[in-house]
Amino acid sequence: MMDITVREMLLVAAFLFSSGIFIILTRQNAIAILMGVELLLNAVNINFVAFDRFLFDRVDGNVAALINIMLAAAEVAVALAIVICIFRGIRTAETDRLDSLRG
Amino acid sequence: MEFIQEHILSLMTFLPILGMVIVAFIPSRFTQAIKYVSATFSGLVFLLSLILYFNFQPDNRELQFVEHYVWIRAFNIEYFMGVDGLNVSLVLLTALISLIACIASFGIEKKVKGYFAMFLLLMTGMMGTFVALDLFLFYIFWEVMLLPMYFLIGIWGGPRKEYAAIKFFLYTLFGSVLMLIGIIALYYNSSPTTLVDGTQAAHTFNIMKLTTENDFSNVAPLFGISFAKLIFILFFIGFAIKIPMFPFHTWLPDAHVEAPTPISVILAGILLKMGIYGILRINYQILPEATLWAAPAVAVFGAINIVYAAFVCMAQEDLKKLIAYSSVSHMGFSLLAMSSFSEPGISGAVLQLFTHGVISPMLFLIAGVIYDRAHHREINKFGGLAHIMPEYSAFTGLAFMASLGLPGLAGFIAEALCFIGAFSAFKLLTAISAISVIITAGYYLWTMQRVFLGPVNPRYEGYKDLNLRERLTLYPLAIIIVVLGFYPMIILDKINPSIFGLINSIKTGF
Amino acid sequence: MFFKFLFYLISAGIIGLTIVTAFSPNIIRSVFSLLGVMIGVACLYGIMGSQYLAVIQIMIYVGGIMVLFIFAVMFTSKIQDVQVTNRSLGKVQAGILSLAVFLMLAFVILYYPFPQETMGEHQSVERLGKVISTDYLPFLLGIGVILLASLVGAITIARPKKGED
Amino acid sequence: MEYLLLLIPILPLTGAIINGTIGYFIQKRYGGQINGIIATTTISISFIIAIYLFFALLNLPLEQRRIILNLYNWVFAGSLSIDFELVMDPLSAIMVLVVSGVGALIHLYSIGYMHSDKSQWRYFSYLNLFAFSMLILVMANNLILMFVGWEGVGLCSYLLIGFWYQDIDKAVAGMKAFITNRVGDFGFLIGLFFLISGIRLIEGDYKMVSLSFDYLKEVSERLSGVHFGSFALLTIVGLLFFVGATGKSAQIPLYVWLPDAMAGPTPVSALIHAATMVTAGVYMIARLNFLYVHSPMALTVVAVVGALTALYAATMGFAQTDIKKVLAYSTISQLGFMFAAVGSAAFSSGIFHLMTHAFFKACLFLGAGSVIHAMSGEQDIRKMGGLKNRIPITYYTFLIASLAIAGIPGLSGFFSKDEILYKSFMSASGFMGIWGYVVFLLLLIATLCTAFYMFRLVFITFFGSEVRAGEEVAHHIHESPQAMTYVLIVLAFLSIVGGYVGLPEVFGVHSSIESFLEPVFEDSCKVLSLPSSHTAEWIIMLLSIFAAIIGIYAAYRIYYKNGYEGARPIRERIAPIHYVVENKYFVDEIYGFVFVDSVKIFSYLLSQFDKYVIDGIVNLAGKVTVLFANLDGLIDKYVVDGVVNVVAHGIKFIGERMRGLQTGRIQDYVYIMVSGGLLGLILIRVLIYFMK
Repeated sequence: MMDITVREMLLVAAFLFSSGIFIILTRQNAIAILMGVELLLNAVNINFVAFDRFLFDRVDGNVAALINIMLAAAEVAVALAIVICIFRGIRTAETDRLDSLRG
Repeated sequence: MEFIQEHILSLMTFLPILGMVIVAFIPSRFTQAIKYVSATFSGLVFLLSLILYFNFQPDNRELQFVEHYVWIRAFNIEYFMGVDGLNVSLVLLTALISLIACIASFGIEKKVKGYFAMFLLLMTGMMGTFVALDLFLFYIFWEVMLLPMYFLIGIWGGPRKEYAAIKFFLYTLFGSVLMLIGIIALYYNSSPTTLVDGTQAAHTFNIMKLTTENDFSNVAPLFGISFAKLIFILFFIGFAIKIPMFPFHTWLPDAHVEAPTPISVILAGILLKMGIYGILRINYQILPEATLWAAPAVAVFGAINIVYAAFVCMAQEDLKKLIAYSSVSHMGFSLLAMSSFSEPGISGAVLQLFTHGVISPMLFLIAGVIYDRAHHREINKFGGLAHIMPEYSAFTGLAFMASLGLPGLAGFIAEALCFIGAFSAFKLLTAISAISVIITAGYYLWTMQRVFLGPVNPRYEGYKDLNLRERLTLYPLAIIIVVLGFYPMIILDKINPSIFGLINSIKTGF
Repeated sequence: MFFKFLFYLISAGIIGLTIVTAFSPNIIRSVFSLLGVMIGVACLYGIMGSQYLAVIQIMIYVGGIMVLFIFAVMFTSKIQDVQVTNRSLGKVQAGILSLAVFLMLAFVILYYPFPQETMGEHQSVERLGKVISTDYLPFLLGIGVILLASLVGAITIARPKKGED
Repeated sequence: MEYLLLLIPILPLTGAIINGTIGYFIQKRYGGQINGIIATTTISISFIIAIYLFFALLNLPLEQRRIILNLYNWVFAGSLSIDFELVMDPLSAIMVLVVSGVGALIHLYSIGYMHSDKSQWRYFSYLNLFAFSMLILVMANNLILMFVGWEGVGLCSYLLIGFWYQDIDKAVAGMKAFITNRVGDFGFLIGLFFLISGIRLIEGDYKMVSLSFDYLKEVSERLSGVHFGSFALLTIVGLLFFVGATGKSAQIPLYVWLPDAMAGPTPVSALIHAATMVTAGVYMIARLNFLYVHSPMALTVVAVVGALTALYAATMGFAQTDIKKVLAYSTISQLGFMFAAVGSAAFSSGIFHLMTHAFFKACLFLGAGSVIHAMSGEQDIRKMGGLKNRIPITYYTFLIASLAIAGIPGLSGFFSKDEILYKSFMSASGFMGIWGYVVFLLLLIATLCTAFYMFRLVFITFFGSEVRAGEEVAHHIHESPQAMTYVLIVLAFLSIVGGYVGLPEVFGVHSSIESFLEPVFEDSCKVLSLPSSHTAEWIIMLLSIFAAIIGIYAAYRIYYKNGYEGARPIRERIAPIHYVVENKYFVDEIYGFVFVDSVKIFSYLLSQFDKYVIDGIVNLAGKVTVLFANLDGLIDKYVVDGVVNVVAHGIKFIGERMRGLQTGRIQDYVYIMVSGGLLGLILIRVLIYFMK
C-alpha cells in the first residue's frame, strides 16, 4: 500500500473534476448537469482524504469530506425538487429552454 | 401573577411579536382566525396596560415596573424599561388605540395575513418606544416601528400610496439619522459609570444615568456651537418631524390621506405623540440648559403650528386632509405649552397627548366610515347626511366638538391647561394661538354644515348607518371623551408628580 | 503491491465509467455509470484507510442520491425517448476547456513540491468519531439543520399546488 | 341637602340622555308626546327642587345663605386646582328659578308647538341638554366650570337654531351663532389667562390656586393693585370678559347672530334667545361684580356699550317685517338695558330686569309662536292683521307683555326699567361722570323706541279689519292648543306680578329682590356706592312713563288704522334712512366681507402656500438631489472629455457587447466561470514567476 503516491491519487481526482466540468458544459439536461456537479464534489472529497492520508497525520480532511457529502445530499434534494417543479411548469428539463433571464 | 407583575413591560412589548408568529403560522385562507388572533393579542396587551396603569403609584416619583438587564456588554447597551408619569398614560393610550385600530382593521380584505403580521410588529415598536429607557433600545424600537408603517401605507394604502409611503419613510429616516448622530455623540461624551450588574462601563446609553450623572453643558463646543445646543437641535429635528412641526409637517397629510383608516388611527393616535414624548424624555431631561435656551423658538414654532395649520384646515376639500391638518394644529398646543416650563403647561401638554390621542382616532374612524360607503372624501360633494345616517352624525358632532375644545369634553381641559401654562411665559404668542379657538370652530362647523346639513343629496340616499364594527370602535372612544371631560384626574393624577419633578430638574438641575 | 494494483484497477474503472457518463446519449446509462463512479470513489476511500467515509459514501451517494437521480429521470422523461433527453452540445470547445483544466491541475499536482509523505497510522473510525463529537460538533449540528431545512424545502417546492397560495 | 343641588342639573341631563338614546324608538312606538312629557317632567322636578332650595335658603340667616356642593377635584395641575363645585346663593337661586321655571313652561309649550314634528326626540333631547348646561352655568362655583355651561349653552343654541338643518339657511344661522360666540369666547379665554397670571403674580408660584368665586373675591382687593404695562389688570380682565359677554348676550359688536338665530323653532327663541342663554353675559358680570367694581373704566365701557346697543337695536326694530326678528332686536335692546345696569354698578337692578324680561319676553315669543302657529307658519307681519278676535287669548297675553316691556306703570317691566334709568342717572354723580348722563339719555330714548316698535307690532298684527294673507291661511286661523295657551296665561300673569318683588324705595318699601341679593353684592356696593335721591327718582319715573306713552301714541297714529301701509308716507319721506335701517345698517355684509371672506381667502392662500411652497421645497429637495446627480454626470461627461470620453464610450461599447453574455444559458455562465478561473490561476502563476 505504501507505494501509492499522493500525486496518483490527486490525478484521478483531477480527472474526475475536469470530467465534471465537461459534463456541465455539454449536457443540456438539468439532471445530467447535476450529475456533473456531483462529480466535482467527489473529486474534491478525494483530495481532502488524500491530503489527510498521505501528507498530514490528521482526520480534519475526513470531517470536511463528510460534511461535503451531507451538503451534497441536501443540495441534490433541493435541486432535483426544483427541476421537477420546472418540469411540471414547462414540460422540459432542457436548460437551453430556460433562458428567460437573457439580457 | 407575580411573573406578570415583574415583567409586565416586556410582556406588553413582546406579546404582539408572539401574536405575529402565530399569525404567520395560520394559513392565509383562514382570514377570520387571523383577525381574531390579532384582536386577542391586542386585547391582552390592553388588559396588561390597564393592570399597569391602575397599579402605577403616582405619589412615587421613582421609575416603576423597571426591567433592567445588561444586553450587549461590548457597547454597554442595556435592556432598560420602566414607566413614570411621563409615559404611563401613553402606554395606556398605545394599548387602547391599538386595540381600536385592530378592530377597525377587520374590514381589511386584501392580504389579511401580511397586514396583521405587520400590524402586530408595529405594536411592538410603538410600545417599546414608549417604555425604553436606554437610548439604544429606544432607537431600535423607533426604527422597528418605521418599517411596518412603510409597508402598511405602501401596500394597503390609497391611490398615491407609494408616494406617501416613500415620503413618510424618507422624512422619518432623515429624522432618525439625525437622532442617531445625537445618540452616539451623547454616548461618547458620557462619563464612566456602572452597569446594572455592577460592572464598570466607560460610557452609557442609559437615559437616567445620562440625566443624573452627566452635565453636557461643559463639553467642548463643536463647529463653534455649544455641544449641548447642537445635540438638542439634532434630537429636536428628529422629533419635530414626527410631531410634525411646521415646516416639517408635509408628510402627514399625504400619509394620512393615503393610509388605510386603521393606520391613520395609529398614526394620529400614537405616532405623533412620540415626537412630544421624545422631546420631554430626552431633550428636556438630558439637556435642560439647552432646552431653556431653545424654549422661545420652540414656542414660536408651536404657535405657528397652531394658527397656520388651523388656517390651512379651513381651505381643505378632503375630509381626511382636514383632520390631518387639525392634528398638526393640535400638536402645536403641546409644543407651545411645554416650552413654558410651568406645571399646568407641561401637565396640559401631556394630557393633550392623551386627549388628542383619543379624539383624532375617532375623527379618522369617522372619515373612514364615510369613505367606506361613498368611496370619496370630498367635503363639498356631500350634504344632508344627518338625515340619512343620524347615529353617525351624532358621533361626528361629538368628535368635532371634542376636537374644537368644547368644555365638558376631553379636549377642553388639555387645551385650557396648555394655554394657561403657556400664557405665563408667552403672552402675545398665546393670545395669537388662541385665535385658533375661533378658526377651529369655523372649519369644523363649516365641514359639519357641508357634509351633514342642508337638503339630502339623493346620491347618498339609502346609505346604511353604523354597523357593528364601527360601533365597537366609536362607542368606547366617545365614552372616554365624555368621561375625560368631566373627570380628567384619571390621567392628571398619574402624571402630575413626575411633571413636578421634571420641571424642578430643569429649573434647578444644572 | 496489491494495493497499488487494486488502485490502478479502480482508477481505470472510474475513468472509464466517467467517460461513459460524459458521453452516453442515454441518460439512464449515464446515471448508472455515475453510480459506478461513486462506488469506485468509495473504494478509493477504503484504500486510503477511511473505512467510515467509504461506508458513508456508499450509503448516501449510492443509496440515496443516485436513487434520487434515477427517480428524477423517471419523473421527467417518458421512458421511450430516453435517448434524446440527454443531448450534449459543443463537445469540442467543452473538451478543450476541460482538458485545459485538467492539464492545469496535473501541472500543479506534478510539480508542486509536496512535503515528505508521512504515512500516518491507521485512520481509525474512533479518531474520526472523537473529532466529530468534540471540535466539529457545531458543524455537524449545523449540517443536520441545513439538511432538514432543505428536505422540507424540497418537499414544499416539489409538492403539486392546488389553486393559488 | 347639598346633594339636591346636584339633582337640579342632573335631572334634565337624564332626560336628554333618555331622549337622545332611546327617544327615537319611544317616538316611533308611543308618539312624540311621550318624549315631550319625559323632558318636561325632568325639568319640572328640577324646578320644584329649586323652589325647595330657595325656601331653604330663605330660612338661613342672611350671612350664611349659601349651599355649596363640592363634588370632586376636577382639574389639578401644578398649583392650579379646580373643583367640580356647585353653589346655591341668592344670585344663582334667582337664576335657577328663572331657568328651570321658564324652562319648564316652555318645555310644556313645546309639546303643543312641536306636535307634528318628525324628530321630537331630538328636539327635546337638545332642549333638556340646554337646560342642563344653563343650570351648570348659573350654579357653577368657579370660572372654569361656568365656562363649561357657557359653551354648553352655545352648543345647544347651535343645535337648536339648526334644528331644521335640511334648510341650509337655518344650518348656516346656527353656525354663525356658534362662531360669533367663539369670537367672544376668545376674549373670555384671554381674560381668563390674564386673570390667572395676575393671581400668580400676587400669590407666587407655589400657592394652590382655585378659581372659585370665593377665592377670587378674596384676592380681588389685592388684584386691583396689579398692572400690566399702563393698564390695570382688572380693567384688562374686565374688558376681555365683557368681549365674551357681548358674544353670548348679543351686544355691539357681536350681536349679528341673534336675529339670524330666529331660524330655530319659536319656543327655542323664547327660551334660549330671549329668556335665559342670552342673559348669561349679564349674569357673568353680576357674578364677577367684585372684580368689576375695582375697575370703573371697565364698568363704564360695559354701560356705554349696553346703552348704545339698547338704542341701536331698538331703531332696527322699526323696520323689520318678520315678527320674530322684531322681537329679536327687542331682546338685543333689552339686554343692552341690563348691561347698562350692571355697568352702572347696579347689579341687582340688572338681575331684576333679567328676571322680568325673562317673563315678558318669553310671553311675547311664545305669543308670536302662537300667532305663527295660527297663520300656518307665516311670519311676515305685513300679511297679518285683525287677529284680535280670532285668537283672543294670544292677543291679550301678547298685549300684557307688550305693555310690560313698554314700561307702563303697574307691570313688571316698568319697575325694573325705571330702576335701571334711575341707577344709571345716579352713577353719573358717582364713578361714571359725564358718561353716566350719556347712558341715561340713550336709555331714555331707547325706552321711547321700545314702546313704539312694540306697539307697531301689536297694531299691525292684531288690529285692522282683515287678515292680509291668502284665503287658505285665513280660513285656517285657530287658537292654539291648551298646552300653549295655559303657558301664555301663566307667563302673562308673571309679567304683571313679577315686578312687585322689586318695588322702588320711593314707594316707601324696601325692594325685596335687592335685599335678597344683598349678600352677593354687598361688598361691591361698598366699593362703589351710588348716591341716592328721591326727587330724581320721581322725575325719572315720570319721564319714563311719558316716553312710553309717546311711543305708544305714535305707533297708534301711524299703524292703528292701516297697519303696515300706514307708515308709507313717512317711509317715502325718509327712504334712504329707511333703506339703511331695513338692511340692518349693512353690518352683516360688512362683517361678512371683513371677517368671513378675508379669513377664507387667507386660509386658501395659506393652503396653497403649504401645498406649493412648503411641500414644494420638500419635493424640490428630492428633485435637486436627483438633478445634482445628473449634473455631476454631465460635468463628468463634458468637462473631463477627451480621454475620459473615449473610456466612457469604450465602457458603453463593452457594456453593449457584454450584454450579449447574459444569455440565460447555464452553460455559457459555466464557460465564463471556468475559463475565468483558469486564466486567473495562470495569471497568478505567471506573476509569481516574474516576482521571483
